[in-house]
Amino acid sequence: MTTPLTKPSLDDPRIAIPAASEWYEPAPTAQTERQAEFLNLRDGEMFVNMGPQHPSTHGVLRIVVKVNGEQVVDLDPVLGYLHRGVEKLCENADYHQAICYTDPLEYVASLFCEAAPVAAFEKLMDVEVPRRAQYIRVLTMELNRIASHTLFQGWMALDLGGITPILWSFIERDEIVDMLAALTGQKLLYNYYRIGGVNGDLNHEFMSRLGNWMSRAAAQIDSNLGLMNENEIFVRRTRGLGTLDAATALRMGVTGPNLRATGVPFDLRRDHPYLVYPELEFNVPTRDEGDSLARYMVRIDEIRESIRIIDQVLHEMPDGPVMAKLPRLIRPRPGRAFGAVEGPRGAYGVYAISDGTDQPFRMRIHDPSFVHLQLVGPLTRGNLIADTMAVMASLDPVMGGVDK
Amino acid sequence: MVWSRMTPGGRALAVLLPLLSVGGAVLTALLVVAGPFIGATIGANLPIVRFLAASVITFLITVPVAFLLIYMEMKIIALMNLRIGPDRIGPGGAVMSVVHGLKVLKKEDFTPPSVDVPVFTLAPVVVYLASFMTVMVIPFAPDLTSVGLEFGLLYFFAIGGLGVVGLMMAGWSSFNKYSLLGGIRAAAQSISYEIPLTLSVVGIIILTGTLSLPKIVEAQSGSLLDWFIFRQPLAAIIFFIAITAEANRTPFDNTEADQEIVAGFATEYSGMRFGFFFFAEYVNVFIVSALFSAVFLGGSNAPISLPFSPEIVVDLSGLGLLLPIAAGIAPLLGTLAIGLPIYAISARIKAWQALLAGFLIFGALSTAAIGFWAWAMLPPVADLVWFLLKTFTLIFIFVWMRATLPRARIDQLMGFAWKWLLPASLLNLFVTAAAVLLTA
Amino acid sequence: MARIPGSGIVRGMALTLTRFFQPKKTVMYPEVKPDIPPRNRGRLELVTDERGTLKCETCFQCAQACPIECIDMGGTDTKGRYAVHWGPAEQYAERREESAMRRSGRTVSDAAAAQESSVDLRPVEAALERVDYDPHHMLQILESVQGAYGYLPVDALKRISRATGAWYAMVYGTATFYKHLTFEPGRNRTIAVCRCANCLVAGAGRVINTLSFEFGTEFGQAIPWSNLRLEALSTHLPDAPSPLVVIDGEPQRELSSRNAESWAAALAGRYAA
Amino acid sequence: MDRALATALTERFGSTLLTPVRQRFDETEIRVSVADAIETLRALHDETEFAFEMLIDLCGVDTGEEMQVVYHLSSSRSGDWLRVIVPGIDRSAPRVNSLVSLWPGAEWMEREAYDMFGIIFEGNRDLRRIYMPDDYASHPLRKDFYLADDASRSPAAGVRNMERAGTPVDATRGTTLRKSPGA
Repeated sequence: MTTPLTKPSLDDPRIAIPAASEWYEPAPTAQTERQAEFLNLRDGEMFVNMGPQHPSTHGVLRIVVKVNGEQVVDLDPVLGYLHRGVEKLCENADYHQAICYTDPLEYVASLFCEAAPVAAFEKLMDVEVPRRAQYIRVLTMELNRIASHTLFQGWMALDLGGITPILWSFIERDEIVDMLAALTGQKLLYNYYRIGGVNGDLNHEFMSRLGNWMSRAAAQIDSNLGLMNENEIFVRRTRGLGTLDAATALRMGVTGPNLRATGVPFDLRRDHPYLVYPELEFNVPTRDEGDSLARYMVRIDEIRESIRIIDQVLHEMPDGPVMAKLPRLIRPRPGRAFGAVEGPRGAYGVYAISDGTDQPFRMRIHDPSFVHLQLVGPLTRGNLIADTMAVMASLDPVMGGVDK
Repeated sequence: MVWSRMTPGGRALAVLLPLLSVGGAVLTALLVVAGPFIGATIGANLPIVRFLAASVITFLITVPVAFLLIYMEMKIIALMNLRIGPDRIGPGGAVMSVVHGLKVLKKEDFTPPSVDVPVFTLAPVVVYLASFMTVMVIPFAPDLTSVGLEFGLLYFFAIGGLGVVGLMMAGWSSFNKYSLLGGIRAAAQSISYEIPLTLSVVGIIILTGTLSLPKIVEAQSGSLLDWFIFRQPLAAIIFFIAITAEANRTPFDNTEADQEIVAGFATEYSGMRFGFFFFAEYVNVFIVSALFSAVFLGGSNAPISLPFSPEIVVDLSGLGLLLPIAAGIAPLLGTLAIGLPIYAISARIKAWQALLAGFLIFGALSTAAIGFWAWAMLPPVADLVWFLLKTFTLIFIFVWMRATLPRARIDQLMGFAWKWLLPASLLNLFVTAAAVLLTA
Repeated sequence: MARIPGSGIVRGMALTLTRFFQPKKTVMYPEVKPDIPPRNRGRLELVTDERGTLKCETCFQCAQACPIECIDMGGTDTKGRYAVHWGPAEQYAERREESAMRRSGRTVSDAAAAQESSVDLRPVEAALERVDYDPHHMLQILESVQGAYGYLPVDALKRISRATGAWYAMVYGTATFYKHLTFEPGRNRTIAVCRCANCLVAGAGRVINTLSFEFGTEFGQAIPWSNLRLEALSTHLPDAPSPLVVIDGEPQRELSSRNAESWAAALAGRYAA
Repeated sequence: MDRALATALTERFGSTLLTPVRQRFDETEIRVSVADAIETLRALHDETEFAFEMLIDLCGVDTGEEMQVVYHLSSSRSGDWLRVIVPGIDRSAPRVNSLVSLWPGAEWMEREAYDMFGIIFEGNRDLRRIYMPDDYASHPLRKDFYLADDASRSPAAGVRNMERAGTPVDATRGTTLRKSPGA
């Protein structure tokens, strides 16, 4: 008797359909001191699972929230639902291929995920990037930063229950994305930067779209912001909520807009300059409050600064090649290099070790969202369930980067 | 045999026509024989018949109203989002919500194994019942209300408050923490906002001396300034905020805040049970808007009296037999009269296109004429139009708010009710009472 | 922040109302197709020149450069022989690990298959022989392998993949899909009933009937909802009582011909709990 | 490249540095032993002449012979990245002191290093797996990781939990879960 492998049917008695009593997951056993503390329920407290399928988690995140009524007593983010083992994959790929594995990490602003490994590999190869390529990188990165921040602004409103800003944000983002698609060919995962330059020079369609957009970008974004920025409900839900002070932020390893919202003017573009940023003129916007509203406002100020940078780059763009002369097969000398760029969420870094072969021996990817997600617990303790979402939205994590 | 050569339509006719004629004859005979008896029965039990008819009509009203509101919400929010919104099914996507309703009907009605089955099953019924029972007292026009209760306002608040019991039942029986939180939020929110809601209309009750909604509408029948929104502006604001919370609309939709507690009390519901919650929500929006327009916006009173007298008396009885002949020929003549010039305008327009356009234009014109005639001849039609106009304006405002505002946090919401709305409504009550005392 | 409370809300409402009347941005998709940028790399195609001949020179550079190995080349040469082949399997096999193997859905690589097996693979060969190395009978193969070892060793899975040519992902997927297949040794337990003449006379048939009714399974098969198997005992154990039931090699002594049904029902109840 | 930083580091930590300070591009690299690691990092953070207040990255490295923990620091005083490498950690039982007392934000990065390499950070209160399931048996980024064997060792909680027969465990303690009518 042979049983051919056919399409499985749920009537097959060998397929386990759990009985109702089996649907409850067993409570996890505490493995650490901290987890034991978390799992210990006091009178009137209960656990609420937010995610992995929950309308407001950015990606596939699960947060186990210990609540007392509506009040959050403690919470424990559970990661790994999106873990792809990118670092391991990169160890098994050659240097060019590694770039397209890091590309989908932070899918909202994926140019930055390319810029960091490319920076590290260029250090390993000791190659000078042509100036035109540097300018193009700055230009595209700032565009991508604006795309990310406008989307953040809509997301933040969506997590607070406003449904309109996200769609307006997507309209703005779409214009930038279409523009970058004309330049790079892709809409989400651009895969545009190469070791030693960029893949293809600026083309006419990109430039005409860019010029078109630049003429009304600032006004349009300002107009969109009018919906939320002064809205009393929005301000009351974000002001004074999730307040982070500068000392704690530094101790927690926070970078990017979240750190600048606490009043620390730390920006890799200033403090660890890369590409042509030292030659450009721009401010590092900061706020002193450190609450959700400050984090929101810092990002909005950054959009304006980015528009300013783009303007300068377009005026100073030199002529020349966009790719350095490099062998087809990248085979750097043994060594170590750390490349970091200032992404829309903070310092995005890659630590690459070469052992002289065509594959990285070890490639460590540091994602700022990963660090910032740690803050959700300390910042929301004692607040309400609704604030968990508001604080998390204001920290702006992207789970693709967190889970790697 | 003739049958084998008949088309399906012909066969249907061949079966139906004899049946219809026989059935019609039997029915006529029955009416002739039993007519007086039926008439006498209806006459003797008029209250019961009236009640049954009113119940059926109010129940039937809620369904198209909910469909219309769902469509309005989809479309208006889409337009404000710079989208087009539903546009595929029906003109402008208008049938979209009906299709949604059908979809919900045929979806699996799943009962999770751990729920409290009787309560779980009953909860959507209670919610829907509470919202459609309140439709009964809404004064659409003078003499056009299902049940003209003397204590209509009180009935409204009492039955309207029943809905929260259903929400609590749903939240509790679902065996889900999100549902529980949603149910408790609903209870807390409804109870808190019931108080300013009720207190804000007490001023009007003092002014009019009645709880009957038709009489409150009647009290505003003078000029525009007699509307209570101008005589009691503070009460109107409080009332508006409170009904927003009562109907669980943005910015007070905490009971089903999907970013926080997934879908609140409705998390575990699917299929038509969820449909009941969904329908009840929109029927609620309609009835609170209707209540606001009845209590504060003068209900069915026209805001302006037309400068000309709309009294048109057309006596058609003099035409005699010509009337039916004219009625039969008029559409044909009208279509031709409008279609021929269109045909003559351009050579590119085909004859059938011109005729179609002529028919449509004639149809629109005659509908407008008949509507105007009805408006002029039948006062309830004009009143109903005014009432619905006000109500739908309010509904538009609700949808507009939903497209604009984020959600208030639950503690801010409760604080707002107890710290601001309640004192304000008490102040309003005090001032009104003092004014009545002093002027009396 | 506005001075008058509520003015921010009013301003927002005004903004949405103006947007209400503005032109819409929706792209009417099926009617209006979005333009694909010329640099788009989304779709692979073989380009032909103006005379209709393929421009591809089969230089394999595309397949070599493709990071996720989605480009594979194969074909026939001018004499109709299968000559051209370029695939990741040969090129990258030596430096790919099992992760890549499972991900890309191929048979086990040479490097992985070359590792010495930790278990005796003869039962696997026997099981494969029975179905003539046909991967369509995967479930049957896996079941008989599990019958032999009591679980599915990884080396056996690799061997099955190598021998049948089935993707490792498919073998692994089949093994994880069915619950009665397990990867851990020692978890499977058997209830073996002796069917010798003595036992049948003493009531083994009733025991079998009761057990297969209670467990809802056929005799000689795994019990769907647990790790138990209902089997026949090959020979009667020496000095054992006569309806003989052996659970995990342990003969059951409480059973007698009188209490056969009740004992079996109680046993089933014990495992169902 | 910040020459002054190299000089200052050599002067301050002369004896504890395992190799001379190395500099390339905008990176300065020092190596300290496991025992000195936390003290060195504390000094780098606290002393005003260094003021390395920001921990940009913490990661583990498996070289095949030994384990390393690598810290990347940033200071407001210097444009250079400071890389502190702690080499020579035993591969069979990797163990270092935790940085959580100094930078609480290192907690998750240490959890990640534990998850991927099995490096135990003493003093981290929450050292458990962060990406892989709790009952996963091995550490994926180690050079001796072999997936197929590993998969057979790990019960893969996420998948199997759905299939495993089990009684409902009372997470809320005190209330009892209702059985469904069918169960």
